[in-house]
Amino acid sequence: MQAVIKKKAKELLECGTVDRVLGWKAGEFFYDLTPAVFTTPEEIDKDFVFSVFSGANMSKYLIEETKKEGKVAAFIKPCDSYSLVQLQKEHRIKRENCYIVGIACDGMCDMGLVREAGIKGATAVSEKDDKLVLETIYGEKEMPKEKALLERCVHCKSKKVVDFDEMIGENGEENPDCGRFDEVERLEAMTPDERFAFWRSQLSRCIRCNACRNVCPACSCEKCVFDNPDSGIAQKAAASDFEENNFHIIRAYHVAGRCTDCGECSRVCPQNIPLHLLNRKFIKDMNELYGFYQAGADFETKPPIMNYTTNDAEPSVVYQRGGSK
Amino acid sequence: MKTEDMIKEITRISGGNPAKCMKCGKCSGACPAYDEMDYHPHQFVNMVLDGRIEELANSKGIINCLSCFACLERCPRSVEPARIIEAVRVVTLREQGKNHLKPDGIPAILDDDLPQQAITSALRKYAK
Amino acid sequence: MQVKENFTPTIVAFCCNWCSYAGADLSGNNRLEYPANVKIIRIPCSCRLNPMFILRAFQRGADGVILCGCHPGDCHYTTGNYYARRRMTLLFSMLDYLGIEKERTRVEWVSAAEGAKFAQTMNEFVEAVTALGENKRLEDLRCKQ
Amino acid sequence: MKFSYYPGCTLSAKAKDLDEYGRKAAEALGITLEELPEWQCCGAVYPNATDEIATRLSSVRALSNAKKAGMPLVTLCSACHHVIKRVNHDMLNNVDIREKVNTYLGTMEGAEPYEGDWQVIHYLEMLRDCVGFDELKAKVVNPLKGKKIGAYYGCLLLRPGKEMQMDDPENPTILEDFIRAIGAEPVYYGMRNECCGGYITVEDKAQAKKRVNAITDNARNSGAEMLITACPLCHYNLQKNADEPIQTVYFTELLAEALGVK
Amino acid sequence: MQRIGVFVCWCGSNIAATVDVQAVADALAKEPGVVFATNYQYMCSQTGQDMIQEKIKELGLTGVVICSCSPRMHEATFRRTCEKAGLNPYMVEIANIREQVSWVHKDKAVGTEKAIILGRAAIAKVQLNTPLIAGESPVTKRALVIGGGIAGIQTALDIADAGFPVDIVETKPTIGGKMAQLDKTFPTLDCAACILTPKMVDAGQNDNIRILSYSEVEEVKGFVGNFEVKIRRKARYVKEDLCTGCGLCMEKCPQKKVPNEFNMGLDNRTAIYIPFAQAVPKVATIDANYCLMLKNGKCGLCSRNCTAGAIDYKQQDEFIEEKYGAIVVATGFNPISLDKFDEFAYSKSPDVVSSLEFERLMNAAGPTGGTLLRPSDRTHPHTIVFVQCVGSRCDASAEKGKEYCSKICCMYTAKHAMLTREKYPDTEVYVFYIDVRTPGKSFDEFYRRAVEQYNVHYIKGMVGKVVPEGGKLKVQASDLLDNRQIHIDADMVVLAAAIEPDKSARPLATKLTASMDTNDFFTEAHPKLRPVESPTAGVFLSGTCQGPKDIPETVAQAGAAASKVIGLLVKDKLIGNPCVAKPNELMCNGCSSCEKVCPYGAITYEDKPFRGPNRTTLIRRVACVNPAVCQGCGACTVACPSGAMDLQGFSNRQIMAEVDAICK
Repeated sequence: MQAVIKKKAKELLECGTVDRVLGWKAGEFFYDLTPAVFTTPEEIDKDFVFSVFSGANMSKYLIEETKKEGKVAAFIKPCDSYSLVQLQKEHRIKRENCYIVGIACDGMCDMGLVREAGIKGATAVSEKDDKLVLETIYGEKEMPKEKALLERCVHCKSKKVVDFDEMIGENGEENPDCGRFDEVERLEAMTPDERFAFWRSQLSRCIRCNACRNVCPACSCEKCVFDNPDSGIAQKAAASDFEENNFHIIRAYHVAGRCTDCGECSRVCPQNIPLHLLNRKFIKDMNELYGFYQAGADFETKPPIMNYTTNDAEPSVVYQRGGSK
Repeated sequence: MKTEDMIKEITRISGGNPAKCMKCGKCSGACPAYDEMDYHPHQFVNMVLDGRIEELANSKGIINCLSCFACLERCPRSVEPARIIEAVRVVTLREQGKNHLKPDGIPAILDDDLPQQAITSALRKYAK
Repeated sequence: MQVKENFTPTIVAFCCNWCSYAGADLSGNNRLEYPANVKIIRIPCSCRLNPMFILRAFQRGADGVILCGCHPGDCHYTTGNYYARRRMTLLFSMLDYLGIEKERTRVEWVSAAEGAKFAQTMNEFVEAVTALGENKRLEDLRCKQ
Repeated sequence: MKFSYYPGCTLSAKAKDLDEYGRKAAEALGITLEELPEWQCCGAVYPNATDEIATRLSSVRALSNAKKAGMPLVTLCSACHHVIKRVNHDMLNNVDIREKVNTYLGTMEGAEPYEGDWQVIHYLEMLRDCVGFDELKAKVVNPLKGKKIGAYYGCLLLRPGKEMQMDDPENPTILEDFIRAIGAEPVYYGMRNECCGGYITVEDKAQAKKRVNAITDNARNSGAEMLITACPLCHYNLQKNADEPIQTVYFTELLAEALGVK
Repeated sequence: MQRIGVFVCWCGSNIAATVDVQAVADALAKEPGVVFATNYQYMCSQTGQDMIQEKIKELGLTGVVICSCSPRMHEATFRRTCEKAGLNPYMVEIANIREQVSWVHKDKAVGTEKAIILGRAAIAKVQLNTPLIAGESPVTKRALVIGGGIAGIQTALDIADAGFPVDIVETKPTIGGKMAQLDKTFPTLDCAACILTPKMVDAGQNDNIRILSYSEVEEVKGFVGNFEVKIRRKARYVKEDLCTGCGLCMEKCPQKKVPNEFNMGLDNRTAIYIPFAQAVPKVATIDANYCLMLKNGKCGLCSRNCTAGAIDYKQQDEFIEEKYGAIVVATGFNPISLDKFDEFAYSKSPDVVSSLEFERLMNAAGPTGGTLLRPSDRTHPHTIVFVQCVGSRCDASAEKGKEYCSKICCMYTAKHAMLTREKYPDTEVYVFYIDVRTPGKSFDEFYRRAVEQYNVHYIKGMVGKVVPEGGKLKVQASDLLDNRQIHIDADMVVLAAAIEPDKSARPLATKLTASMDTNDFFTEAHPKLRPVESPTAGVFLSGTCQGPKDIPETVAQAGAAASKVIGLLVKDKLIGNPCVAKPNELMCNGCSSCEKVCPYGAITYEDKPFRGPNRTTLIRRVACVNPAVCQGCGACTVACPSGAMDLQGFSNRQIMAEVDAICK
């Protein structure tokens, strides 16, 4: 895969289709891949990496990249493509300034799970059939890829790239039965006390590093509401702990209807807080109350939270719905 | 059964709502069995609302209604008198003790040996 | 959960200017009593209610928050309460999901003619929140145990 | 094209013509009608009362079996179609009935729950929607030229229109289109969708007679030479109870004749 | 920090009896920013107001809090008071300590405590108030009337009489609407044409009125006082300015088999046509669906015979753009389609007609020259059955017909029955009714005359089936008062079909961002107090587009709408409500979330240059709110994820401050 993608990237630069290529390059470690912009075939040869750790959602970077002169190419996985469309819906990405190469994806991996599987000292990764092959300082080690998949890939909602100029590999299908709401349902079935205990234990670990906000394609505001002095909530000087307490609730609310469930927030959280479960709760509620909606699946449909019907459920429906134990 | 309960019962079984009637009489204008019925479709609706179910139960109307659904189809108010007539008929047959089973009672008498035909046929006795 | 003796909850009631605020005025005109711990904030329309206001109220010590607006279909701005209805439904569901007692939040449609309903709603709501006791959860959702 | 087929009791006994010609014609049209194994009587009268469960069971079994076979269910007898179609509608739309029926069938027969999610169509709908009347016309070898035929719909096929969803209950065209397709001339008459009194024919002959006479007079005065129907009850009633009966045949008989397989 | 003055009102004993006003004033005096606090018996009295003004001037107050009755009562009063003293009126906040405190709490200690808290909240809000200045916008002194029926004509005439130019856009080739098709009008029985056509001529000749017939509204932009409307002038293939309306082309046109819509399809017209003799403008129109020349290029007879040289087969649709200060919707009604009511054999027998068709059959200018003849065989009918409420008053779940009463059918049916009996005393007339609804001046008397003087048979009951047989219509119906089913061999059946809003109304409402009810009638700004205004500022309603109406009601509403329009157009500028949404462009993402929830279309987007890093300029899409259109509901402020959109007068910070003050 990496070879094909690199070839395509070089080709696009060489024949002048694009001026820049948005891809991944290795950070401090081989698994620590970060988005990067390449301008020459040489750079691509040298630094461009695509592996099972290329989980980063590229769409958000297109906001800034497409503001610039010239055209940029981006390699977009199925889950990234929903964000790509959603951001176009919100007029954030100039589609004419980018060239989208869709790439088929059968899941990205989590280095934490590799370590949990007992593989230490890894220095490089490759794929063989459905196994991960890791070169380690202790020799070559193998593990089944499915054991190392990111949570969001285990419950992959769609393998379909919804917007692209060309595809590498065969485009896949949506997978409505991916079971991504199972965990939400499990929480809903708990008592309020149990749920409170769960969330308190999770959220109290938050160190407010803003990694979730920085990576989230929906959190791409020019200025975040928490940094907006006129919002009434960004009064750091007043020693308010309002922000501290409610940051994640408000963040989830603000992305409701726009969150494509790409799972980046949980992937990047250094404290491993399952933030996606907040977003999925909103998605699940909206699906159940207002009909199925997938942000970024098309260019037309209004997000349910910006829409209404005259016979919507009353807020009191919350009293009757699940989780009332 | 008290009259009020009777009204509720008829309404429930019919699946219709006699209170929606605007007394236009289109049902009785459409009815092909009008002359044979002593009480006519619009009267069924009105009398059920008034609780005069006893009179209806003893009327020829419940037998002479052809269940052709002309009144149901043409009713502008979705009262659908055919359903109400049928409900009176069903309740009458059940009340008269011609059968001892009610569908709600089925789970109570289920046992392993009872053939399902027995239940089906027993239940069917009151239907027609 | 600790319940203080003679606990009187702090209740914030957001009322839309056109129906519910007038409904509250009417309950005053008719001298219909409701507990004094209900404090009304006037907003132009139920759709002006930002979920952040509710969270803020809770975090600053409110024990219950209620939103009153025009009945669906009667909004002065035609559609405001329809948006408010979806927003509040989703927010309340989320708070419930986080384990916050859902009886602390409520939406009620009160028209300008429903002074009695306003007073009755407030009486019921205060009673329900009093039964729950002090709101602690939203105040300290993130506090280390 | 393959369909599950539900003939019903009357077609196995008193209305063999309706069934036999129906099968022959289907064959000539390249349609396979697979009779449902072990079908039971539909109950003949749709249980209007919403709390009757037992009388809905056999229809549900038929629908459920057709679903298992993976083919839409085709009926031919108007009465059977009326019952099965409406029970299907109940199973889809009435939660109470659906749950009770499924509980019963589940406990007694270990059957899979059925949700009203299978299609049941009348033979005529099969002709119109699956074969197409133009296609049918092309396959006619023996057009019934010059025959002035009145379509008799009766009540069961069309009403209640919201549930039967076959045609406009007050201005149906399906039988007229059929008559045109087999080369004959349809005759409109107003009483074509009025009741023949079939349900009362045993108890009150006089009432049935009155109904039938009104229909046959109107048809004859409007220029019909013969009537066609899909209902064994109407067929019987129109033939036996009219003072001056007008020739009445099953539509399948004319279909078979036109296709040259009679 | 503001300099705030607090004024606590006793309202006589209304407040003072259960609130310790002195204690309230004392407590609030200690709040930050408060430089003065007092109490007085009646703040709204002249003395009270004078005191406030004095203190503003004396202490240089920048904010005022009045603890008194509901702001719904006296907010406007106190704002004016402060404005006169030189303080911006939006620097005033009211703490409602009467309706919300003294009248609902009996315990003085409790009431006093709550009054102090409400006062604190108001002070906290005033701290964050900013002076607001209402925006002004100019008014284009021209009105647009959409629809040229009696409603549109009357509105246009009234506006024109006041000296303002008006355009009437009518989709048909002539104005006149439904009223032009009517024979006589109830309850006076004067001839519709006799009273309508003079008005049509007036409209045609009025210097202030421009009639854009055969035209449609294509696009509406702008807002109250400043609408920009694009109008499509459909190609009529005849030059309007040249055509003299002589009608020679109609004589020569070989295509004579076009169903004549003016006569409800009961007869035919030619492909080039003038709908009726009194049409305004009296100009021919070519029906492109039938014209042989336009269809296959072979004919050209009209062109050859037209001495004025008005025919232009190459004409194309044209667009004109015009600015208007106000728009009046007068799109009118149509009878519903009777497709779903074939138990009356409407589609099977030509002798079963709708009331509007019957109207044409009675009309001297109609297809039968005013002699009542059956459409099937042109014979004189001897028995006529009228059926009322066909498709009106239906239950929604019946899925056919309308839920409302169409209002006019009872009266026009009585008229039809009466006229029939008057002209043809040998004709038996039956009217089947559910209720006879005749509220209106001289209406019930009119109906009674039909019964008593003209012996019309009114039967309480409904027709259930109509069977055509042997040239007759066998009507089966119920007679509820007699408790019998009756059978009538009729020659004609007339169906009083429900009326519904014209189909063009729904898309028009979208273009105007005007709201509609579920029946597609336009909604009024207030059902009782603002019945001729739409909730969308600058859009007014005239006639049946707002609900079923008869002619006098329509004309009355037309006049009312005109007076509202005149009231708007006489102003040189409009002063808006300054409490409107305002985006912070530096924070706006341009994501369109706010636009999606705006009920008024007040939000648009502009690409604006912003200073970027390293002296670059970035173009960003940002939201712009038109303050003249925004009504200040605040829906957008919550939809905005970054908080860039805020509502003046009810800003995020102000409401948060109130929350904090209350929860402290």
